[in-house]
Amino acid sequence: MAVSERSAASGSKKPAASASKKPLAASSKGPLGADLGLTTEDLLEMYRLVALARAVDERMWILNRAGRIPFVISGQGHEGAQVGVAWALEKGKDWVAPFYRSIATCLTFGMSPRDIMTAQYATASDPSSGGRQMPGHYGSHEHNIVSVSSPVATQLLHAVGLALAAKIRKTGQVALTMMGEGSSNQGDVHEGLNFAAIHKLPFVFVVENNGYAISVPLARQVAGSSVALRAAGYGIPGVTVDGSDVLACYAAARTAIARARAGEGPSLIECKVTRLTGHSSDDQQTKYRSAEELLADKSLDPVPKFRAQLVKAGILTSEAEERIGAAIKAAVHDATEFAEAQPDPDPSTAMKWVYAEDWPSETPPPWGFGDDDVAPVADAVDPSPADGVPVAADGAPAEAGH
Amino acid sequence: MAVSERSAASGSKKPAASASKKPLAASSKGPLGADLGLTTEDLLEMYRLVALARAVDERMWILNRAGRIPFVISGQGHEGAQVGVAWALEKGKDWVAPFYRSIATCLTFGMSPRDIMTAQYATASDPSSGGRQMPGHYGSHEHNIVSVSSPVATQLLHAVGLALAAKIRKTGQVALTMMGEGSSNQGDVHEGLNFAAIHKLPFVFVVENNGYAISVPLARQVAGSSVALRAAGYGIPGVTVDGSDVLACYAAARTAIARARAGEGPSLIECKVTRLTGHSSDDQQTKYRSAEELLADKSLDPVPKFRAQLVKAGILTSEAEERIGAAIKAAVHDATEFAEAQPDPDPSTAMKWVYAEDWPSETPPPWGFGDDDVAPVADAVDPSPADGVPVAADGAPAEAGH
Amino acid sequence: MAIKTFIEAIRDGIREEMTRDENVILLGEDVGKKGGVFLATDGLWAEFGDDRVIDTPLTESQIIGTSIGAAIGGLRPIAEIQFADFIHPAFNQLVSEAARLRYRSNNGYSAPMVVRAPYGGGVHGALYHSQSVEAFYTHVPGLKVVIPSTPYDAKGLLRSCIRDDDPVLFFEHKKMYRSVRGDVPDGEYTVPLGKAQVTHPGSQVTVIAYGLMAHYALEAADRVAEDGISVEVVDLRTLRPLDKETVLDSVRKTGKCLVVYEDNRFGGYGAEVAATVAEEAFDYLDGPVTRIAGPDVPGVPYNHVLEDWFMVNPEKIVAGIRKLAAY
Amino acid sequence: MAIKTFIEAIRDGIREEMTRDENVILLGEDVGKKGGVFLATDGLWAEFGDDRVIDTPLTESQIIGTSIGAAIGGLRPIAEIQFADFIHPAFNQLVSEAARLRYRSNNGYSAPMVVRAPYGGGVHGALYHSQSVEAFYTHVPGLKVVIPSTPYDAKGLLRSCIRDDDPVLFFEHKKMYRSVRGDVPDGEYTVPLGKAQVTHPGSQVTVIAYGLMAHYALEAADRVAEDGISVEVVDLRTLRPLDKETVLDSVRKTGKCLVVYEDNRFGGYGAEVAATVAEEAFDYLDGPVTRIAGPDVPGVPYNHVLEDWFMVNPEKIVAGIRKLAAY
Ligand SMILES: Cc1ncc(C[n+]2csc(CCOP(=O)(O)OP(=O)(O)O)c2C)c(N)n1
Ligand SMILES: Cc1ncc(C[n+]2csc(CCOP(=O)(O)OP(=O)(O)O)c2C)c(N)n1
Ligand SMILES: [Mg+2]
Ligand SMILES: [Mg+2]
Repeated sequence: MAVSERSAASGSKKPAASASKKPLAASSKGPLGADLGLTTEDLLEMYRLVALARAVDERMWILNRAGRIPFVISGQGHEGAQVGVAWALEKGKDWVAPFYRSIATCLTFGMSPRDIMTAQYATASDPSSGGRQMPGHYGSHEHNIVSVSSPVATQLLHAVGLALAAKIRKTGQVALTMMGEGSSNQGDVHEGLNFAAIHKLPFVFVVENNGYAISVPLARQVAGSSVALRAAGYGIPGVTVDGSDVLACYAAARTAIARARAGEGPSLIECKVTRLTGHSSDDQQTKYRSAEELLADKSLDPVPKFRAQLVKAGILTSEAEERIGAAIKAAVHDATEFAEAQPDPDPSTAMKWVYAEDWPSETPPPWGFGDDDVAPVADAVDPSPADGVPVAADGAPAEAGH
Repeated sequence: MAVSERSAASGSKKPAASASKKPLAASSKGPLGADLGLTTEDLLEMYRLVALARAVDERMWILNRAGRIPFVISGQGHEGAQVGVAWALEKGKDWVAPFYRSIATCLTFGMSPRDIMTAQYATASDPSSGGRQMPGHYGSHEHNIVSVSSPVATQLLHAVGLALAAKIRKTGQVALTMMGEGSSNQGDVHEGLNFAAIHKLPFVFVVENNGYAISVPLARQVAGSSVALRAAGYGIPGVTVDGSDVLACYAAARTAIARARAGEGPSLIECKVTRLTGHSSDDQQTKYRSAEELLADKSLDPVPKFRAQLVKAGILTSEAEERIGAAIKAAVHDATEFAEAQPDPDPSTAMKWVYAEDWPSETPPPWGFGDDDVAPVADAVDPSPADGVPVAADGAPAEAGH
Repeated sequence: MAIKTFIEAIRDGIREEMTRDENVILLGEDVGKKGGVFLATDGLWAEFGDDRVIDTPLTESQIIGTSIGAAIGGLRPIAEIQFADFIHPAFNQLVSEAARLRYRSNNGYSAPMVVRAPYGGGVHGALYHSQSVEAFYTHVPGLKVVIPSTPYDAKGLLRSCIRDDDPVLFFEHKKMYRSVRGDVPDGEYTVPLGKAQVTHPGSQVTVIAYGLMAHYALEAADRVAEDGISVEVVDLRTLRPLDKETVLDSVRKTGKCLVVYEDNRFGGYGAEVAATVAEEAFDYLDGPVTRIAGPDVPGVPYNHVLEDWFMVNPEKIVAGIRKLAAY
Repeated sequence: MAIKTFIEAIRDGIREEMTRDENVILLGEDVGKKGGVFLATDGLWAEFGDDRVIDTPLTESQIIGTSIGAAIGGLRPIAEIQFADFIHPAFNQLVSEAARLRYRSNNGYSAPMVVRAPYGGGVHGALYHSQSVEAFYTHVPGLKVVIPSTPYDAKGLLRSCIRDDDPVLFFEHKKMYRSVRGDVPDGEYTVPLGKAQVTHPGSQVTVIAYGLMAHYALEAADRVAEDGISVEVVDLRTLRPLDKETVLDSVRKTGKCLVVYEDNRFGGYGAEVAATVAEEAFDYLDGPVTRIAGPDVPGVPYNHVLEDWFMVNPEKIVAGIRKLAAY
């Protein structure tokens, strides 16, 4: 297990009482995962989620290149950490505040491939935002997945607030959030960790450290180069885990979640992952990452690694692999077909849900909603050259980051 | 020397090269301060500054009670740390970005008692702000003391920026900032320490930890209860010092400044001090601090402690004490008389220095500056009861904090 | 019915709502043992305990961000920002997060919470303890902004805010805390959001104001009444959503409109009110929609000479009314 | 003289100023090796090196706060905020610190610095990559705000901003980066701050706009010219200090004024322009000062159907002009 403990709080190393229904292992011998209380079914389902997330993600890129969806932000390379961590939560009870790479997290926590895919297409039925947000901004009230926004790191405080509510209302819930290592430098992270630690809130902070914040490498992002080390400054445990090791991530999360649920306070888990794609479909990473580095990073891909581990342990039989593969293929196909066929949002809904109620003085613009004759809504606003200063229809920047 | 090193960066313990002209001691034997390169004259001057800051401060409270100045925010209890730290800087060369308790810092770094006192009276001649800011918001371009504002912790980033400029422009300057322990929880502190550490900037962060942020005690402010411990998370040295031990504070600052000047990067110094007064003249600290605690804290008063230390070492002779005491008394008297006699700002200057130039479209209000007939400026705006809803002249809140 | 100060009405409102609904919690700097630097929450920590009255660290973004999360988790947080001037570090959490959560999630999530903050000048608070910050937030769809001017309204509106399903900013003029008194009934009344009030009927000039300026406007109306100028004062109470109907009805009747606000004039909240009136009541106007507002300097200066120069007061409003009436 | 895109003109302006003055530095997220996510600073890191082109961590408050300190220390920082939407975490540093430093120190200190940020919608950027944020800063005395609309102005104004002794926010409409081209002379020309420009003379309706809307206004003016409506377009270029003279001169001539902005209507920058015109040109007005602006929802929605609904475009401006002209 590639967990290197850098615990600062003494309480963090004693075996934590588990509130989950999964059995705790008595020893570290026995079949794979048994020491962690994971059954063969658990492992196969975890594998399915890792592979499903990858398959959905790869399909997104294909659809992007085919011109079906204009933007992709990817979780490739992060799936192992995401499934490992999310598996340790209680689905339907605990809270997760994810970020834009959290496809595998969301799938593990209850969202479906259709949910993910309708977000890419921004359909009216997209459960994350009804087509209002860019792809990657997932969320589901049904599944206790907090709505993602774009400004990084803000969600940490929301998760801390959820943990505060859980503590005050005695619900037994844990709130977990994740973000990149670059994002962890935002002031909100400092303020949130401090508050959560003071009040021993049931909160877990997961950093998915892929070594880059868009183009800026770890050494220029994180002084000291370890986010986990910062935990000690708040008197809470901080550990670094190999993020391509699904079970190591699960183990670290399980410990942190048990600690949180037991009222012992928050923990920080830094999962070292790799970003197998550009930052987003707008990014050319070869400009700042060498070919050798990109090649070397492929060895950190969690999908083949987890597969090999399960095959070696005799858990992922070729029969099982075939079955799972076929199911994933069908699910991705179904999700794509479904999303393709879903209608766009109706512009007449555009002013809904600014507030809980409609306010008479919050009036629509003079052009209404395109359904009256106040002014026509242009179908496609492609202004032709004006005064020798052309504004092209393809004004969208080639390099618009996320 | 009560310096407990909690260094995380390996470079921090080697004897740092000093760029200052003060001699480095060869050994720790010999007369008091000799191991730190401090002469008898140095020590007497440091004592004068500590005692002067206290005397000015005490006068402020007297003036407040006498109704001469409406508001006091005090540095009592912090003076030892402030003089010890500031003494290690190169006056007239280095930068300091102080906070509202920094009277002793400002005096050490070149401001005069008149400068401090005109700020209390908000006279036109007040060098800090020309009477525009509340007392406590010191600043002097002449002395490289950055203008204090009210939102806490913002100045840390300014000091980091000054350190960046010093590095890029190769000026050899060091930038030092200080604030309370409560303030150190602001997001800006995290962002600034991270940036300064990444770029190994010549920057020193001093926390004057007095155990309270207004009424909120350390345990509810700082998770882990040590600000110094947080330094390790950025890979920089963090030390805790007895803030009532002037020479310990000097030693810690000297080490940090030498390190900074040598290009080895920032350091954090946490000085444990005590707040001998209420948070400000608007605060009733007996509401949240017990009588015993307040009594016990008197033993941490740096002024008698430093005095006793110097007397015992034979440095502060009764002759010297008398001489210094008389000079301080005269200086405080002079500053008070001076400030009392200084005129208020002229309202016709009120729109000056919004920008470097006056802009024609940035127009004065219809009432001009009180010198024309557009509309009379009320001398004292004490509206009488309107519609049964009196707005009293003494509407100023009794408990307005700072 | 009892006479209460402005701050007592606010304190009572908080206490009664906390008693009514155990999900209402209070958090902020020094709100606990100390009861807040203005004592707005005095006694509540003793009454409701550590869990429901939380002394936070000195971190405003955390106060707001945590409140958003707590609201998602089923609580009804009342966050106190010690001075409105110190709400700025929380700007991102308020504008990017609290305001947009419902819209961006297509009604999947919302953040019902109240942010209370003392604002305003005239108390020797200088640049950083005197600010009016409403213009930054009234511009943001998804936020509601309330500024009461009487103890009655303060309590009734605060109740409505706490029960509201969206984030509301509730700004309290600190100069009014102890100087303004008024009748407050005993029962569990509320004052609805989004409704302005005509506090002084008149026929020749409409003066639109809120907060402390609503008092000064009344006083100015009384003074010019002696000269035979009949002023109608509209106290907005809720700044967003703006009660356009009451405002426009009044201006259409009087034909003249003076907008008064304490904040810096350029781009202040009153600019929106003036622009709306100028556009939607154009045919009724017998004079320019005029603004009396704070001068365009970066904050109220400290020295009393400069502060007096800065502050809008009844005399300055009187001058504005006279000029407009004579138009 | 050469034809340049909007973004090329900006890049050239930065490069030439960095060459002229070694105190000019550049800092922001991904501005180095990558050259910025829009490539506005492409090549500059290679040219000026690590010390003068700094890839900062992902921390906007630090970017601004450090720039303030660096400016005090004698540098002239150009800070890039990757998207205007992400300037919010730096709100406190901008409003409390950069804007007030000179005033609060009675001219002891100042913070000469330029904050560049791409703003605006119509590029499928959704709520958080489309915002117009100018209203938050034009309200703040001590800050200057510039929004150019042509490559010529962009370069000339950027030069003036870098040489200016006060903090300036310089917002660049991201949809214009590659789609707008224009003549840019070779020499070291500047365009002065605080001066609007009449970009299309006319006699019947004044349209006031800036940024992308300045282009759309021109296009709308051309279209209604076919119907015989003569429109004068004023491109503000500097939003603060506002060039009231040029604006009022035009409106006093045409008697009608349409203010166009892309941001949410309520409390947007155009409210100030409209209120100023309505007050100061009242006697000349033959119709209400009218605003065409973004709808009041919390950000531009992503789906193209919703985004098209949100965005002000030439047709919507045309409708506004026609209505006003017929008044
Ligand atoms: C406050 C804020 N600033 C800038 C951005 C633009 N941005 C989006 S993702 C990103 C890099 C994030 O890096 P990291 O946190 O390491 O996560 P990763 O993308 O590597 O998973 C940046 C700069 C943003 N979304 N929010
Ligand atoms: C951003 C901000 N929030 C709140 C305040 C109000 N305030 C002023 S000082 C203070 C407490 C500061 O405590 P600490 O940092 O420990 O310094 P101390 O006063 O104890 O020296 C508070 C809450 C402020 N000035 N700025
Ligand atoms: Mg990363
Ligand atoms: Mg303190």
